[in-house]
Amino acid sequence: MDYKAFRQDIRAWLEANCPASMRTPAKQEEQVWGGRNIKFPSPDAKLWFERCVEKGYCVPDWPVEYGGAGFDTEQTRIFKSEMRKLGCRAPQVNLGIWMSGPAILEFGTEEQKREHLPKIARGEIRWCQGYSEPGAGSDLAGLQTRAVADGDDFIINGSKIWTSYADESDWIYCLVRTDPDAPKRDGITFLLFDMASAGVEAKPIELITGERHFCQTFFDNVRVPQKNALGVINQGWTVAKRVLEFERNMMSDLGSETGSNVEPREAALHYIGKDNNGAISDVILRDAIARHEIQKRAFDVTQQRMIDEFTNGAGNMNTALIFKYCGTEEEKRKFELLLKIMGEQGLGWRDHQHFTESELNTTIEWMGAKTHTIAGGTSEIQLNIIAKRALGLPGVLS
Amino acid sequence: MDYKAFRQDIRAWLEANCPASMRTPAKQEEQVWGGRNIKFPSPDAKLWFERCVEKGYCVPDWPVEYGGAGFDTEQTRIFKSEMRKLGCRAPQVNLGIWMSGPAILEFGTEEQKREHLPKIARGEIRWCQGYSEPGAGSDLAGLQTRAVADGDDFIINGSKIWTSYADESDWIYCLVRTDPDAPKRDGITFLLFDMASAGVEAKPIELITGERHFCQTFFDNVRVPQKNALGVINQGWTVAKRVLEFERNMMSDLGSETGSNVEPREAALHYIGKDNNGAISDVILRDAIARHEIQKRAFDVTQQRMIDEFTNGAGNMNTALIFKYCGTEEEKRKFELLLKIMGEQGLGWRDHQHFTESELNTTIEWMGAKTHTIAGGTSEIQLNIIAKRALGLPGVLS
Amino acid sequence: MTLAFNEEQRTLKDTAREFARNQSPVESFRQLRGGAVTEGFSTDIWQSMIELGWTGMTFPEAYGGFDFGYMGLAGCMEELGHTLVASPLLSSVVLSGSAILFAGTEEQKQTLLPQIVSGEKRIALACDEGFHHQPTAISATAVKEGDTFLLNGSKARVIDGLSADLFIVAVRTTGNAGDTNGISLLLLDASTPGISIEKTSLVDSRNYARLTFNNVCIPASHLLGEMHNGFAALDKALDRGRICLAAEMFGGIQEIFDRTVQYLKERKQFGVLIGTFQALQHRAAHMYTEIEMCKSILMLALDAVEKDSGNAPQLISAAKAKISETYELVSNEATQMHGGIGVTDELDIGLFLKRARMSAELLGSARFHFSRYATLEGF
Amino acid sequence: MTLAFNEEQRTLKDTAREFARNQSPVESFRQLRGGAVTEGFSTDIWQSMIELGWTGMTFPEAYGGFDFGYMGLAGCMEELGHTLVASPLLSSVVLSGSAILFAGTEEQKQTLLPQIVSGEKRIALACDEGFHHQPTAISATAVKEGDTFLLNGSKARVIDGLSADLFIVAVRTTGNAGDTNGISLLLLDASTPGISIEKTSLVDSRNYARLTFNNVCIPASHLLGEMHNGFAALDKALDRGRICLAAEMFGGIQEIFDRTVQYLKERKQFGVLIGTFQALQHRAAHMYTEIEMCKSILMLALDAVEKDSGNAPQLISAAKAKISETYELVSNEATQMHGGIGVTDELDIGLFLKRARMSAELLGSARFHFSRYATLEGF
Repeated sequence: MDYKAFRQDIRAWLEANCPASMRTPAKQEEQVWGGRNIKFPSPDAKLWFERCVEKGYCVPDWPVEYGGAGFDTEQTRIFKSEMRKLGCRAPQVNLGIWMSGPAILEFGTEEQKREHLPKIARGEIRWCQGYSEPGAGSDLAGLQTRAVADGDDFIINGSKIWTSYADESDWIYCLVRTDPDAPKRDGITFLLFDMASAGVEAKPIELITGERHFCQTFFDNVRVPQKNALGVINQGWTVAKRVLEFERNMMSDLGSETGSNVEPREAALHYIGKDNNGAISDVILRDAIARHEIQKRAFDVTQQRMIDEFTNGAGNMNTALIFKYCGTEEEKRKFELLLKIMGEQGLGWRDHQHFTESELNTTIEWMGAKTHTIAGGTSEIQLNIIAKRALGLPGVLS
Repeated sequence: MDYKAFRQDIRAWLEANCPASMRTPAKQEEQVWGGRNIKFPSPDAKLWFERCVEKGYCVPDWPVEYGGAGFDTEQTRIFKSEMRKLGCRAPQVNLGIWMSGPAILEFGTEEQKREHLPKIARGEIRWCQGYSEPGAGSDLAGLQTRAVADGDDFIINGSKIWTSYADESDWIYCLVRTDPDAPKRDGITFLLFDMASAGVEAKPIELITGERHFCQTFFDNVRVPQKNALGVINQGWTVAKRVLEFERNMMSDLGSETGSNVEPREAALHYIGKDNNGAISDVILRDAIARHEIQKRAFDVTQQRMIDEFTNGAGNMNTALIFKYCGTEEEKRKFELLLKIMGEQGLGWRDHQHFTESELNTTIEWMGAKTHTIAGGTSEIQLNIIAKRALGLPGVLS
Repeated sequence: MTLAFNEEQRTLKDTAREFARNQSPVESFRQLRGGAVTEGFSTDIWQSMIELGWTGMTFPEAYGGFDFGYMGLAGCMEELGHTLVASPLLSSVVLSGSAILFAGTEEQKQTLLPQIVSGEKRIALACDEGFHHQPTAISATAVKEGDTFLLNGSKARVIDGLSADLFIVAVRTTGNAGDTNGISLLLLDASTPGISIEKTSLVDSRNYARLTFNNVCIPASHLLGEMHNGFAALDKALDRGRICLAAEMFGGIQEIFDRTVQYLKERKQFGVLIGTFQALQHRAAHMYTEIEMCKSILMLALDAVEKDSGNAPQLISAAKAKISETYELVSNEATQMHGGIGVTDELDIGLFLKRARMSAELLGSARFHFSRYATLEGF
Repeated sequence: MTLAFNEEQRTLKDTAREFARNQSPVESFRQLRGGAVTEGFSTDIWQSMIELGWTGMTFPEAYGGFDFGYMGLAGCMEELGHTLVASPLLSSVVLSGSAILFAGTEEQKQTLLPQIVSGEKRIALACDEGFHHQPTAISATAVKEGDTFLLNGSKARVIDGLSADLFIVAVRTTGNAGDTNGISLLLLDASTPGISIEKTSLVDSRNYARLTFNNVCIPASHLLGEMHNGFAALDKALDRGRICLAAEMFGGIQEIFDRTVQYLKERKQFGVLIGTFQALQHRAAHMYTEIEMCKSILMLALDAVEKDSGNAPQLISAAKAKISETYELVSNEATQMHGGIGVTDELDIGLFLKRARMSAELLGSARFHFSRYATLEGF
């Protein structure tokens, strides 16, 4: 494989096919979520999506027969790096791309792959995740949603919480308890089913940020074929853990590159000002910004360092355990710092007259950062895991 | 009782009897430790000690028949406040005054009181404390030193650690296990005995500060009369806990007024310098100093606030639980701050040519502060206690 | 020195506690959000406060007050902080009332203070202009021409400015932004031509306005205090506001801390109460110690205010700084320890989190007050 | 960019690990304390290092070196940090050698660098004068008169200054303390009349000297680099010292962290291993994450040094600042978690605690480097 030529081809294709307006950062409302009700914020977005679907570029590393581009690891890396260089937007966002698709690729039957993967690749089905339950929090394995066998089907009763966009999704991958007598991790099944099934209801929950994309989802005698289980019945915990790894990687990415384009140093130059030497005039904030930037630089290269260590034969998987914790905790500190820098302008609320879009987003993201150290495994759970796996400290904590 | 007149009398007596040289802060080596080998750093120290002994002022709140001055609580407060106002040194320091004496007053038989208290009051016997054991640390009740009954005596075998000045002390109050089969807190006896007994040996331990006043003390078939038990045999834990309270109060005092006379703000003006407005020229350190001073001011008035709250009928004993933790943790932060302010001058070691006495002391006390969050109940134990008693959080932590 | 509320003050505080719990629980604050009520506070609740006499506590009897002192009022503010009660106590009584008390002529005091006490007039103090509280950084100018001041410039974050009858405006009559000299205080009727009053929506959903002055004419007799020398009275009034705001914040801190400790005792994870997790116990215990420190420094500052001690300003800065930092700590920890449910709008924790940041910025952040403390202490 | 040691560097690092563990364990450092050995390091160990070729790693072959780069040497320094090995690698090879390499004439390099490599000469860099590292704050003056410089002033904290054969002295030849311009570097034989060399005893028990110059005459040919323009080379040499020192510190951090984790797995309290206490687990896990961050920023800075990138200075400051703060955290936590035994001289923790503070101050504290980072980044 001539990767150099490959890179040139990709670059040429992107330059030829990605419309100029798709090379700017996408605001939240400009993202193209796949699904039965797919909507496009602009004709360019539709064009870009269709061109990518045709080439399999929504899921470049998936096999061609399932709608992907069939790229190997290095090709995928090159593709993503060229996308980044040109600032190309993701043609489609979908939990199917990040979570259920990769899980089906790894654990699915041939039939399941053929049924689900092309629909994700083509943006026809939007997925959501049914993991957490009210009152269970981080104790995922303690889930209570029951699936009782009835002929070839399961009958599902119970409720899930924190299902993002459940009210706009088409299918769900959902953890259900199929053996209530087994030890709690041994009676769980990983089930896929249509949100249009009778008995499913999704109610949005309002967050402190004002956002309403998380739902509580209720299941009232929902009938699902048993063959919709992904992996072995009662052994869904194995699949669930793998999907959690996908999620943690995604969350730590979130931590490192937040949606806000406001960086503390630029904010300080604007909201605080400079002294005669061109330095930020509040030395305390300047120091805190330096500290933040150094931590972020260290964080940003850690993944690269891990890869280099493996390449050079001295790798250690333990390093991977820190990303979620470090990324999301530093994100929280960054936004607290931004608020201090911006003063009143960091505390606006839905007031488009007196605050810029970016200012209002900073306020929202300051609060949003609080959710990132909770969702996908709290920071406390992360520390438990690090203590156990990286340090080998004793204890029965999960 | 006319407390106003009392205050005037005390003031007059102190002015007439406390030599001028005894009204300056005492360096460590200038303290007068009572005991069989009592030594005086100066004739004034001896004079001041003798005058106080005559009036019972080494232990002003003890009854006159046991060598005290018989003062009530208010009189004692006034006496101490007048001592402080004039800057009078303590005439005698002795663990007997702070620890074993008060314990004997509370739990002792009349015979024990008559035997021990006057000797403490007159500085004839110096006491040390045998609590911790090697390998036991904060788990005090897990002690292994055995005392086996033999006729009217106990035969003691085992070893104690962190016995301050055991090598210079005359008597020890010591926790021994008298019932190895009982639950661990129910088989402990609080025993008093002479360090000159056959089979006792004290070996100094060198600390990171270079100090050698802590010892490990070994007991090899030491014979002690059973009547030397303070309180009930096998119920010594009750006495021990009370003495720990005396100790914690002493430690939090240590936290609030450290021996070093260097305050961060003065240090900064000297080692860092001022800007044109007279402000400390390093804004980061200035901010840290303000933070420290505010915490210290808050800490310093907390005891007074507690008393005022009780006086006004809204008191809460829980506040008392925080002193050891807050005092010693803030002391650690203060010395880390001082080191940053002083640069090289805060890092000298026994070099009297290039460093002042005060600089060398700062270095020693920086390290000493590390011991204060460990000795007398670690900060972790303090937090456990606060969580349990002040917050009522569940758990089986001691 | 006394660092505890006396019996009278405690009785008052108990009344405030009952009032907050029964008349104005957090649910009432929720109803004010969304901006249906222009004032950002309930006029009924305000009327009740007036009837309870809280508007007169800090004023001498000669001006219709009850001479009860700032410590008593701070005790009430603390209780109101527990349920996020919004009212013009801070803006009209504490900030504006104190400014009039410290700077006003006998006639101004005779006229205005009884109107504040009776609620006939609500007055707002307009001081800040930039992104951050910085009371010497005043650029709005008032030029005296004959019997009139001509006012130009703008003001930000005017607390309860949206429904005020009258403003006290800090203006520059000489010197440059940053100078303490050259600042004067003017009384300005809200209906005077040339004023633009715009609502700003901030995270804590209270009443804030930005003012713009375009050749506003003010009679020279509306000068409050001395020409050019208004800063001392302004800063002293701000200080009264700072300590009362700190007391309110302290109430909020205790409320979310208590709720969090309660949650730790109720919530189960992995089959056990999360309050048994030692890591959470230690963090909670540490917060407890910080809260005790806040209480001590708050009472120390209030004692100094009661006595009008020379070191009251630095103790007020100490309290505002310490309490602002602790509110940040405790509101973050409360959010984290409540987990997913803590970040929903349904729970109240988020409301306190928002108020924590806003009140930390108002009248000076921790950063501002650490620096001010050091300056006042001479280092 | 490569953020891991390559195979050659790892082989070297493994050798250094074996060497430190076997030839110079912490016990060897203990024997040096007390000052029986004037040099503050073992000459035998130093001789072994020379034989291993470590003194030549950073120099081109033309000057007797092995052209192995700073990353390789930093890997060794990290391993030496694990057992507190004292040696003149930092002072003579890294600081002085780099200064000569960056500033020297061809003749100076030909003469001096091989002498450093062979250990024939030990050279010390004399830069700091005040309580804190501040390389522009140079007041010691050298006045050129004919063929001679006349040197007056003093220097502090000269690393290994007590037994150096030669000094590189940063002097002011024009301008004022604080200016980067006007600094020149001079080579000064330790035996020159008018120099007073005094040992200073610091907490880490290593070799430090204060120098005083009283009309010291130096031949004009001993100028190292350009007159008045010595700062760039000086700062670049200091940077090489900073990153190598940071690598040594990183070794110390890992050593006490590993020992602490081991202790948590062995020590029982209340009948259970203290490593089961969640509060300690979380603190240990947090430290682990900080140590990983240290490693990343250290490797990033070393990569920039290898490539002589334009942003190497700020990355070096980033690494020195982050590692200094983390060493403070980890040494404090190691002490606290070891409990009573941790504060006895018998355990090694205290030795690392002392070295942590001293090495944090040397060549710039975290405070200094945060500020320098910001300046270099242009904010």
